[in-house]
Amino acid sequence: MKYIATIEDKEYEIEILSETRVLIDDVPHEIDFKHLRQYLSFSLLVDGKSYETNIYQDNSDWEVLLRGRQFTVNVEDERERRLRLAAGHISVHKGKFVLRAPMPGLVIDIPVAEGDQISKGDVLVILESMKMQNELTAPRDGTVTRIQAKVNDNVERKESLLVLE
Amino acid sequence: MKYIATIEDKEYEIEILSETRVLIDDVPHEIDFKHLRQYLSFSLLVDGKSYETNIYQDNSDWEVLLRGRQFTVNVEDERERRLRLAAGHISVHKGKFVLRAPMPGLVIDIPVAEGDQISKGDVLVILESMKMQNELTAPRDGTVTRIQAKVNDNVERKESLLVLE
Amino acid sequence: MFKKILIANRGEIAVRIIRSCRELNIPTVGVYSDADRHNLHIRYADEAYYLGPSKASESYLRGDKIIEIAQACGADAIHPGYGFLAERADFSQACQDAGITFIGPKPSSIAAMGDKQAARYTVAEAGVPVVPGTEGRGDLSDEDLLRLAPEIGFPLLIKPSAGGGGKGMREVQDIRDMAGLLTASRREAEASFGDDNIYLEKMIQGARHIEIQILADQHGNVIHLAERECSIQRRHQKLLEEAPSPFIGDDEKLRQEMGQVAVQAARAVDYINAGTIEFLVDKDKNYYFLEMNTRLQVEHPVTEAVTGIDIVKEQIRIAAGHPLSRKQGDINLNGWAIECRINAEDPYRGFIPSTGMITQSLLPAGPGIRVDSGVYSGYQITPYYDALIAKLIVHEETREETIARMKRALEEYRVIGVRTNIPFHQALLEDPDFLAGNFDTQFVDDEVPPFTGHQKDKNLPKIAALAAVLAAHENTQRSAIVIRRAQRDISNWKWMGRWERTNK
Amino acid sequence: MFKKILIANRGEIAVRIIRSCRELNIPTVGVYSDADRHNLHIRYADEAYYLGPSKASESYLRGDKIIEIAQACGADAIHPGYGFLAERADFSQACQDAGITFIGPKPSSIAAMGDKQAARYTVAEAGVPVVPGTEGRGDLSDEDLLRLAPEIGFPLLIKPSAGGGGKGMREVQDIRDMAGLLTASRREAEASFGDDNIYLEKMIQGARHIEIQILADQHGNVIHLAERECSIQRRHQKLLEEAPSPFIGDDEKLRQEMGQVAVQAARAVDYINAGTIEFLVDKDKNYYFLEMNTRLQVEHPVTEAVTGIDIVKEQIRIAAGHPLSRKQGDINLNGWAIECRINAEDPYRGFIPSTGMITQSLLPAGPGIRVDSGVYSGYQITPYYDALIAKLIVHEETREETIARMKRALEEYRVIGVRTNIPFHQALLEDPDFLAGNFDTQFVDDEVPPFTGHQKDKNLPKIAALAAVLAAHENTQRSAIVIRRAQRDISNWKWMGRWERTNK
Repeated sequence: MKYIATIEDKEYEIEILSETRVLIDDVPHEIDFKHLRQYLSFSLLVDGKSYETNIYQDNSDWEVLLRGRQFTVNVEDERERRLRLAAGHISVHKGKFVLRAPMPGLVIDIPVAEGDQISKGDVLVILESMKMQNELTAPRDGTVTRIQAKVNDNVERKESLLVLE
Repeated sequence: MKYIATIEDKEYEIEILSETRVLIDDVPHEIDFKHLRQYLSFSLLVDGKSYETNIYQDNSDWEVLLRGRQFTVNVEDERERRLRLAAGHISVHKGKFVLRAPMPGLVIDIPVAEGDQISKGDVLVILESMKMQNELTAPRDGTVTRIQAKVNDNVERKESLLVLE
Repeated sequence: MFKKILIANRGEIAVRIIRSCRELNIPTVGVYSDADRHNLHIRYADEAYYLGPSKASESYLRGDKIIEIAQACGADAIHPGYGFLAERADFSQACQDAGITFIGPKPSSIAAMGDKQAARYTVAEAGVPVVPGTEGRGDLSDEDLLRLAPEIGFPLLIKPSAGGGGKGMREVQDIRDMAGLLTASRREAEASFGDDNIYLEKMIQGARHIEIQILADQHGNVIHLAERECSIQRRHQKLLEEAPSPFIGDDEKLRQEMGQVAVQAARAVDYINAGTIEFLVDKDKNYYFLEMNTRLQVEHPVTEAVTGIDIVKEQIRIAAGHPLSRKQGDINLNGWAIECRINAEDPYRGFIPSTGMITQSLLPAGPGIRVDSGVYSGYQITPYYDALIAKLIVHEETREETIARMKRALEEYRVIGVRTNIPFHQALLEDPDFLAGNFDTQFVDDEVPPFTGHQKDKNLPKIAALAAVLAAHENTQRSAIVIRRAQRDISNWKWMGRWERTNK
Repeated sequence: MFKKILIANRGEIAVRIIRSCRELNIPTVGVYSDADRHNLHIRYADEAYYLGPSKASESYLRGDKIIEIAQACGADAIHPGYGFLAERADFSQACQDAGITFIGPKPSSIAAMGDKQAARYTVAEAGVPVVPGTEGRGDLSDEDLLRLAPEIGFPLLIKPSAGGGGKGMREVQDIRDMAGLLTASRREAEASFGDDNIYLEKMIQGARHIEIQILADQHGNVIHLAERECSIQRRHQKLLEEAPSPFIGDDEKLRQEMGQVAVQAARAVDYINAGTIEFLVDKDKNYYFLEMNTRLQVEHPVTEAVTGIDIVKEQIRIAAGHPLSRKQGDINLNGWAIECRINAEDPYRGFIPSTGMITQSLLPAGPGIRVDSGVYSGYQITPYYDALIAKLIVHEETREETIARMKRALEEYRVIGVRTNIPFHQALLEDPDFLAGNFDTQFVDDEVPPFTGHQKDKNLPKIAALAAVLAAHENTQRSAIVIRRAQRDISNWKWMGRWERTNK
């Protein structure tokens, strides 16, 4: 079975040949993958190198905790990718971006207006939570097409605040 | 609902009046019982006193870990007890006792024979496991009615070794 | 000694205080808000009582209710921890009025140090150097502050009079930005402390934040436990602290001199119990009084590690009237200690707080490691309190060895389900300037590189990708089994059986 | 320094060694048997290779395979830990022959101390006092031993020549029991060490087991790190160790004298690396050489706590040819440390081992606590290896405070799913004779009271009963819901809803 794993912008093509052999970008590796699923604890040996990881699914992505770092990995198999490409979603970075509240909190400020052209890194919303004021910034350039929250709103986690296109 | 809880030979009659009130041997107590079931973590407040426990079911008994000690608690409700008493099982300490291997191991010695009268504390089987020779003793007086293992047997956990009546 | 101590706090610090009480064989009382019923401090306390709704103003800040509970359950002392009521003179006074010992300084000492402006004036009078600012001028209006600012010079800091922990603080680089920053600072000060008074202070460029821990008993003895370096801050929030300070290093003369000045500052307000004098130290080793924290500090464990003194036990003994167990000459520093504050926040996305359930919390262990935490597997992080989920403290002989041990501990530490700032600490501990001891309080804001790519093993993303694929693959196989079970596809069952056997 | 170290061990000690290697920035190689693929030492090592079936004789005792793996992966040093191959002169020799550094003493030193009888003879020649016995007479038959026994006098001990860890040891009170005990001892010795040679030793009544940790480099420097007291043993298995010894206490003269004698014993066999000289000390402070352990000891962490020295790092530095980082005069003892060995065994049922899965393992934390362990939530305890699941080490200033801290730690420690000896340690730490320091090596067998009822809180069984009833009640309600769901019993749903809300 062949899969495509994406971390940020980098893609890895991984083919599972057997329980102990894989190809990563066409390079063969000996592997041994063992887990205590209930405890989210995974041990992976790759050509003798040992990696302890914790893996769990968050929405459609996989969260992989490895040596203190957390990687968000998108995994598709060949068939899924073909279907998605055929449907025209060529890039995950185009199209609508919905800014959702990463935690419950109080909206302190929304320093943008509908129609504003904004750049990656611009502050879109200031949200107070856990005794701190937090700046939610734009993940990419775009236009604010819709603002769904207003100052002084108490918002729930994952509530959509505004839309960027 | 009324329950009878037994720890070793001591019985406690516990009646649940509501989510926050119980009678223990007819004495009323205010309680608050909160848990993270998945993590076997229970917090119990009794008249303001706080107890952290870990509870899990092992066969028909409940194992309760409390301040470093582990209690094995048998719980029956009134109906179960009535049925059991009606069926004539008056005491749990009479009748057949089956000695089972508490862990996998190698039978080193069985210093008793079928028909032997033995006393509480007598060694029935010596089992080697985890680099140690372990003496399995009689939990009460009785007669060895059947021996099911022999010296040099490799036995599994919970395998029955002999019967005491 | 006390019959029973109520801990008027929550989280890691409540747990930490309960631990010392238990070791002193003193029963403890925990109090909890709606959000905290299952928290460790409640499960570890001997008694526990409900305080109120989750918002701090309706629970942990309700001094009246807390005193009521203490009286009802027979607690004869209250430990306030840090934050919440710890630096409220009125609460200390109310305890005294109710016949309950407040484990901390007298109301008058808290008041004298609590108003940051007044404190600067008091210690300056006692001969302690302070950073130039608007001290001794009382509460000023925005107009006054705007007028005085050019006298002090830029850059300068706006600080809440009632402040602490960096909340409400603002840097001003240019007078044109100042009006807006004054408004923002007052708003945050009002929200955090219920007091919108602010003052100005010159900003010392390239300064280090170095503080002295002191202990003072009721018999006139005051000693210091040397310094902690807390220059690693992000927006005035401390992130990593160490003892001793790499800046002071072997300069025993400076260490003792600052210690003596700290003792002097404590004496100026007739201080009793544990306290901390914060200094800014410039590159020429001039030091300036910044403020005094009249309570236990978050970072007290690094001092405990190098001195061998349990500061919380000392606090309790002092409050019970015991004389200090040690004289200044008995204090020796052994080895080096570093504390990393582990916050539930995402360093990859501007450090925004991360809420949700910690599905697994796996602590680092082995030699020289201490974890102070109030969280556990199954803990729900709520938006009501701060983002600190644990303090990781390591101790070894030299700074270099301590850093190596901390790196090992950070790698072992697993907090699953929420994001933490562990990668931030990992990046910091690889930074050449940090390793060389070359940093100031601006270091993190200015210098720390992005967190990606600091790992020596460049293969990590590839391995993460592989791990995710294997987990996903197995999930697919599992689903396939369920579907094909109906179709009695025996061959697939076999494969699955092998997979399960090797992976269970 | 080494390029890569292979750890020829498993469990807590393999993890402990990996931790020090990581802090020294040396890559590690783990090896595993079938039973241990998911163990911590494999997950924490940088590389991991399969060794063989679960039985130690087919995996961790296969020196040949281990050297093969080391050569294949480029490891230039092997750390043997304790047990398994740690005291096998032939393995040390084989490493040397293969050009791999064995992190431990030379083969000749291991051989000289490995035969317990020969060792007694050697050190006695060097002027070190030994317990009277059959030393210097070679391997004797049962007949010879039966004949010599009355000369030594009863009670006496039968000990395996190749022994260690109490395995195969038997006490003889009366010559009539001796023949059977000789057989049993030889059988256990053969099973444990593959060598059924045994010898006799007079039993010192009321003796204490006190041992001296030494460090010796390749440049002729030998120092001692003072003593550990290990008198708390059950059937010659150590259960609790402390440093310093409450028996030696302030007798600095005795401490230094025993230390010097230990250095002398080490020099007698040209010793290099870390080692331990075990002594029996009678009530008049006469001390007798018992044996030398030519390896890292299980209980080394208590010495690390009071000296501040990481013994494993020192071992590695010594093996790499570095001189000792400290002289004898640099060794100072700070505070008090105690280690409790946490075994998977049931103290209420004759200490029989407990196998099965540890469904949750929750570590104690906070100040002064160290846990060395190879287990975790989800760990499966197998019958192949020993019952030690963790070592709990605490450090405080005085013995009394250290005991109080240990009691607190034992209460916090949760191992769910298997039985442990934690209640044994709790009972021991309440025992007045233990608290007073009045005990000898027979103390646990003779004196420790039953474990029930040692708790001050007499209500605990009642609370346990209540907790079980509440858990059972809730289970019943849950089942009832499932049954009644079909019957659409709305009222019950409501009740359940409330229950779930308040309990989730």
